[in-house]
Amino acid sequence: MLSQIAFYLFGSISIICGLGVVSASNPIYVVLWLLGALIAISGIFFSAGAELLGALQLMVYVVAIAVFYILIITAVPWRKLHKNEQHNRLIGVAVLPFVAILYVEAFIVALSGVSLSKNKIIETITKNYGNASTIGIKLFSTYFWAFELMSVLLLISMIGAILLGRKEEKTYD
Amino acid sequence: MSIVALGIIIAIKVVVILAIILGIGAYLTLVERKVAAHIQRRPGPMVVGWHGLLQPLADGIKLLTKEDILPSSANFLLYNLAIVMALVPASLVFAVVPFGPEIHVFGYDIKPILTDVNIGIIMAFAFGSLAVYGVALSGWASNSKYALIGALRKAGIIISYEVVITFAALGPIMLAKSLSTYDIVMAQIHQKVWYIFLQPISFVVFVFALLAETGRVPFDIQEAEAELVTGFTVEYGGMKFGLFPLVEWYVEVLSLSSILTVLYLGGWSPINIPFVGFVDPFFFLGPWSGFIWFIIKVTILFLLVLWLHWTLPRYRIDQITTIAWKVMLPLALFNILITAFIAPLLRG
Amino acid sequence: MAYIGLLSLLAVMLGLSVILISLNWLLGPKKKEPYKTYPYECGVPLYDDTAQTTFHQGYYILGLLLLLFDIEVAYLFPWAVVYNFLGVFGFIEVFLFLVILTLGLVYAWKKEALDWQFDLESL
Amino acid sequence: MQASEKTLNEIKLRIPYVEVKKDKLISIVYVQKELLINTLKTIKEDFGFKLFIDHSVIDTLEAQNRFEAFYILYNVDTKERIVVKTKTEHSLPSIERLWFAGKWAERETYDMFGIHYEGHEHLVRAFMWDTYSYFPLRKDFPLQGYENVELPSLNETVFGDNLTGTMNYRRTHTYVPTLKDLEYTEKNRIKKKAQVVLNWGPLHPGTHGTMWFLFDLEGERVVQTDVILGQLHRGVEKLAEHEPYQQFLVYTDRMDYISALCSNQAWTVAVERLLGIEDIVPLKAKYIRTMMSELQRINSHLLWLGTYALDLGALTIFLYAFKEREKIMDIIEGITGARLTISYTRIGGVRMDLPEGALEVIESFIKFFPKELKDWEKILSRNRIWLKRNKDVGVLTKEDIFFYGLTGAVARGSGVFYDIRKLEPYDAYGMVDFDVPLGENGDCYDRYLVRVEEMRQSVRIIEQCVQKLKTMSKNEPFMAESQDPKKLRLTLDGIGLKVPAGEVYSSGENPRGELGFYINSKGGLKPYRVKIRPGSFYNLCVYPHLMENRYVADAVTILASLDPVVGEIDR
Amino acid sequence: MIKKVFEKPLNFLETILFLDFIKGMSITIRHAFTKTITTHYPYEKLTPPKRFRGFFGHKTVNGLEPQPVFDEWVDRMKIEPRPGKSRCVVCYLCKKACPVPDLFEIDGGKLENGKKVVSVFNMNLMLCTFCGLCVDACPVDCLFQSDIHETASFSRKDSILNLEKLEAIGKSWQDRREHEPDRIWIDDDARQALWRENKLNLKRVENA
Repeated sequence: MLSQIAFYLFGSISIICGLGVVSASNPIYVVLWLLGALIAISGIFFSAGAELLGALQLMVYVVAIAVFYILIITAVPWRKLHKNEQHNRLIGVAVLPFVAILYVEAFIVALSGVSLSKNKIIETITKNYGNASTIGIKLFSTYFWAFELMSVLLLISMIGAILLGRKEEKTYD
Repeated sequence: MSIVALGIIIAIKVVVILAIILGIGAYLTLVERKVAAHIQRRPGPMVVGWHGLLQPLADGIKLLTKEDILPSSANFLLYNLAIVMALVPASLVFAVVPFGPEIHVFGYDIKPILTDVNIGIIMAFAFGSLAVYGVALSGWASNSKYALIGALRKAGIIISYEVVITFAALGPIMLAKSLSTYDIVMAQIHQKVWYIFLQPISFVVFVFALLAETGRVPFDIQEAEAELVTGFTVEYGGMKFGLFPLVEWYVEVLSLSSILTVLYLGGWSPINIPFVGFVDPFFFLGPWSGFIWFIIKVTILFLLVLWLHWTLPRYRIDQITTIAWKVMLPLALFNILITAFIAPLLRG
Repeated sequence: MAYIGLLSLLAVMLGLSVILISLNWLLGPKKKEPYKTYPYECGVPLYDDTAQTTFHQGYYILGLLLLLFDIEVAYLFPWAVVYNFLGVFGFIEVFLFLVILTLGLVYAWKKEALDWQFDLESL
Repeated sequence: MQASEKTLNEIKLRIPYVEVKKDKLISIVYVQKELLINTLKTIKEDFGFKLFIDHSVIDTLEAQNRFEAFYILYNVDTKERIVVKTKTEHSLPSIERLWFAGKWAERETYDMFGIHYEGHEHLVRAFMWDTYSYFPLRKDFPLQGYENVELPSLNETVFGDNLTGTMNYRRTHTYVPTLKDLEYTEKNRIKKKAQVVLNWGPLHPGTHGTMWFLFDLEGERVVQTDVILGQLHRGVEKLAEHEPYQQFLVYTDRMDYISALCSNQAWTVAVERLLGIEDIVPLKAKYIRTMMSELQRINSHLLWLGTYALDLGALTIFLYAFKEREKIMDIIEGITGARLTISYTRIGGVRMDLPEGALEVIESFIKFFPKELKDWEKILSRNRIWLKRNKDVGVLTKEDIFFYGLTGAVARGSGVFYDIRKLEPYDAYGMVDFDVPLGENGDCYDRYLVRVEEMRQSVRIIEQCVQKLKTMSKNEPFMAESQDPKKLRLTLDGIGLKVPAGEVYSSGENPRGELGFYINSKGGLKPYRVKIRPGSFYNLCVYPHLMENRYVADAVTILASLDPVVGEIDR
Repeated sequence: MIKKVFEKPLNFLETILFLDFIKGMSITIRHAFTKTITTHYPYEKLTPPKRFRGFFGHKTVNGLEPQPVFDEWVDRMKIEPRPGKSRCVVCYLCKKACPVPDLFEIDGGKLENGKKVVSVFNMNLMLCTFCGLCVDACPVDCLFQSDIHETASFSRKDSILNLEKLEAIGKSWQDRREHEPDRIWIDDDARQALWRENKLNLKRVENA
């Protein structure tokens, strides 16, 4: 029951924050809303018992947003932004009915008896081994090819980031 | 365990952490001022109370009765939100710090840790890095160039040292085979060795990262007084101004020192002779000696930080990031490889 | 259940910070003077009217690299915990993983992406 | 040393259209305004007078060619100094291509006299704000200025002090800049190229005084820099024209207030040379002056070391340095009665003899001080952070030294042997033994090492002075020959003796570079024109050059290693 | 004559063992356990040296005037010396020696016997630079600078010294300090406490 309450709480927070992301006019607010949404999502992970995922979500995404933040401060042409502040705030209001519908649906689902706590497998695993070990063993035995591919992917993205981020490379186009 | 008892236990733990943050955090200002003063051959605060013992109180009252100024062209919401975002995550780190061994009171087994979870150490790092938002936001919201530069510098430090600190911490985690802070200490007690003896490289890297994340000398560039006046706090006044150093210099140093104690210094365990055992001069206190040891270790670390702070000059921002990526990170990676060789040798 | 403590601490700290901020407002004097709220820039007129402008930082690439390394760490945490179960196989696996990523680091180093990025010709 | 007869004759042979003049005090080359640049170029390149010392004009108030401009140059190899003079109505060709330091000197002259410089890239006022419309150093500008702004005193409004007579507080003042004026000045100085223009100063802890820097920032890197001076401008040169020689001594205290004694000494020596009484100043006075000004040099370098370390984050060194500085202050206070604005020297001697116990105290100080210095060096000199912050930051080559007219420890840090105490010994410097420390790379680190070594050499000098003074009896005179010591002081105050007509350029080696006084006397009680050559002013002129493409964090390192004092820059 | 300055670069061992940090830290910790060397200013005060150039005062006529200069000047200016009152002979030399205009306001009043006494002697210390040139100029050792150094006041009026104040300062000086020898400091013990490591080894002097 408690985890169910937590799920709905975090879920609605993340929805509200998500709405904030799309409706906010100031990029700084966008980032803050996004931060709220991601924290709420990690809250969902925690309430579902996926602690490692939750904590990593917190760590990785929070840092990611720090990067976004710096990007915004360093790259957004604030002067132009201040000139056309005619941002349509009504979008946020217009979205509200959809949210209401969504909630109604969610309640119907909840009442019909489908809930997360029924999923006993997750609970047993976490109780016996701990979240991290479970994931670790799975990752490094069953999915090790994916894991190695992941490293290549990371390498590629690293090279990509360096090539894109460096101004010097832009000179010959 | 009944709900009421659980509630009381949690309440007590929360109050203790609150006391650490506010009471000890405030009194550390006095400790810092005294240490700095004596290093510089001054007596430090001497007027309010015996040897200035009431000075933090007087400071607090002074800060609270200052005028609340919002700089023109600052963003009211973000300006105030920044303080909340600096204070809250930094204090949440204490939730995963085990202050001592399991104790037995009134028929209950109580672990002196607020949330004992499997992934405590990751949570500590996550909350620690969340604190950057307070600083970064304060710089942008107060709409002053000095504040902005200071905030961006802090962001730069966090960007560089966040990865270093996690890589450094991987060593002890590999040895302890657990992400839970409580279990890491227990592993050290079982293996009869503090990980500082097995992980000297990662310890040094961690200490540097600690100094960097908390903005202590030689990494105090975000408020480098000579260039940026006080950096991101330049537009803040009164208690708002007081909270930033409290968070950065005291709460964060304390929390990261606690984490460091947990990872490398065996948490609450007494003096260690590697692979032989522990020597406890406070054995007569029973399980309570653990708390004493924890406090002693954190105090020593804090004094070490102060000692460094009042001796060294400071780096430049580009040198800080370069050191992080070109020295610290390769060292930490190297350390992981070495640990991978020695970890199977340990029985735990 | 374990997180109730964390949540209560969160709530307490939120309340505390709000109280501390508003106490200042309640207790302090309120005196209006013309230049009191002027942003601090050494006591002279501002050249730019706002500080919220584009501001080039040299460590943007480092931020991206950090993101990638953080993801890498996210994989290494589970590995560190189960390292002893996996034996030599796990070691080789992660060794490869680390080597590939170290290659990335070396590449970044060679491309001078680890230094601060400043390109004055682009002004 | 003034340029010899031989050099002057060679110049005359080489450039036939000049006129040369030499007397005991000064060697002058007169040239037409149109041929000035060529002459200066020849003198610089062919005769080796590479180091720019000073330039300004004298307002002669004559109907034709009202302004007489002079350029003082120095040849480091042959140790000769030469003055080039020309006359003009209102404009001069700019020498900024020959010496960058000339650019600043020209800005100052434009500011103070309204001389227009043809070919000057950025001719803006040096000290006054850009909308100011007078030229204060012209002789027709009144000493008290034009009173046109009323400033009500807080004291009057709050406490109701209404004083009468000469005690009355004047409410009217000369024109003061408004915010609008300042904003105009600021925008006029620097055309924004990059993202943000940061006001660094005037009220900033890192600028060592009220200097106003404008940094055009691209991120944290400085693209261009400009300095707005004049926050502490008091018109000392104007005051000098209205004060008897002895009384002007008081104002030299307030120029470089950190090394007041050295400035006192430089001024006293300059006037003594003009009077021709340098030789009759008693030996005791000379030794006392030398000893005291070396103490002051240590004092000044300690302040520099402390603030330098403070700027780079090592706060403790600041207090350690101040601990020793306090001891010097105690000594100086005991001997002269003041700690900061000392006014101890007098023309012809010193104000008072040393009191009892002074030599013992100084001896005890210099015995202990080197140990303490060694301790600080252990903290700093080989610290990796200190090295990282200082090495290869703010590099100055030998050519830069000449081009920018740098002197003092900045010149010596780049390996230029330029120390007035050796080149042109005054007081007892010719009689004591000491070394001149020279650096090699000319970066901030070398300047740091040079200054630290200078402190050691000062200790050596003081030691020798103390030994010498110990052999002198209490009854030996400390003022130039006169029955009643007070009388000579008074006569020099202007009641009796008058100073002969003539001109002299005399300089002293201040801790912040060469402090020179060009005195032009037309006879009588007061000088006609005094041009002060402040070491800090010319040392600062290299700052924008050094700050190109450096980080904001280097701003403090470079500035502190140049070690300017605003009192001396602005005068 | 010339001394090249240089420092050895850090060697490998020093780099990895952080010997440079440790050296510095050993010095700071040593300082931390030595005694402090400060004066607790408003609670403890040092005695300024006798030559200290503080607030001005007028010495009073007490039979210790510099002779024969004093008598000469008294005769020349036709002054009536009054015991216990200022020695001033209204010669205006201090005003002449002063680099600041309008700092002094001096006037002599005529007595019934045709002799003069100083009646007005105001010093506007807001303009004063405490350079001591006026003290040098005083021919009869009347104007002097005392050891009063706490000169701040809340009102402009308080920074103007008139004749009464000057005489009061002079009298108190003559009671307290006049007899002291011309010595660098008077309070040797307090100074030694501040200098601590330095041994001053000054000769003891008994106050006369």
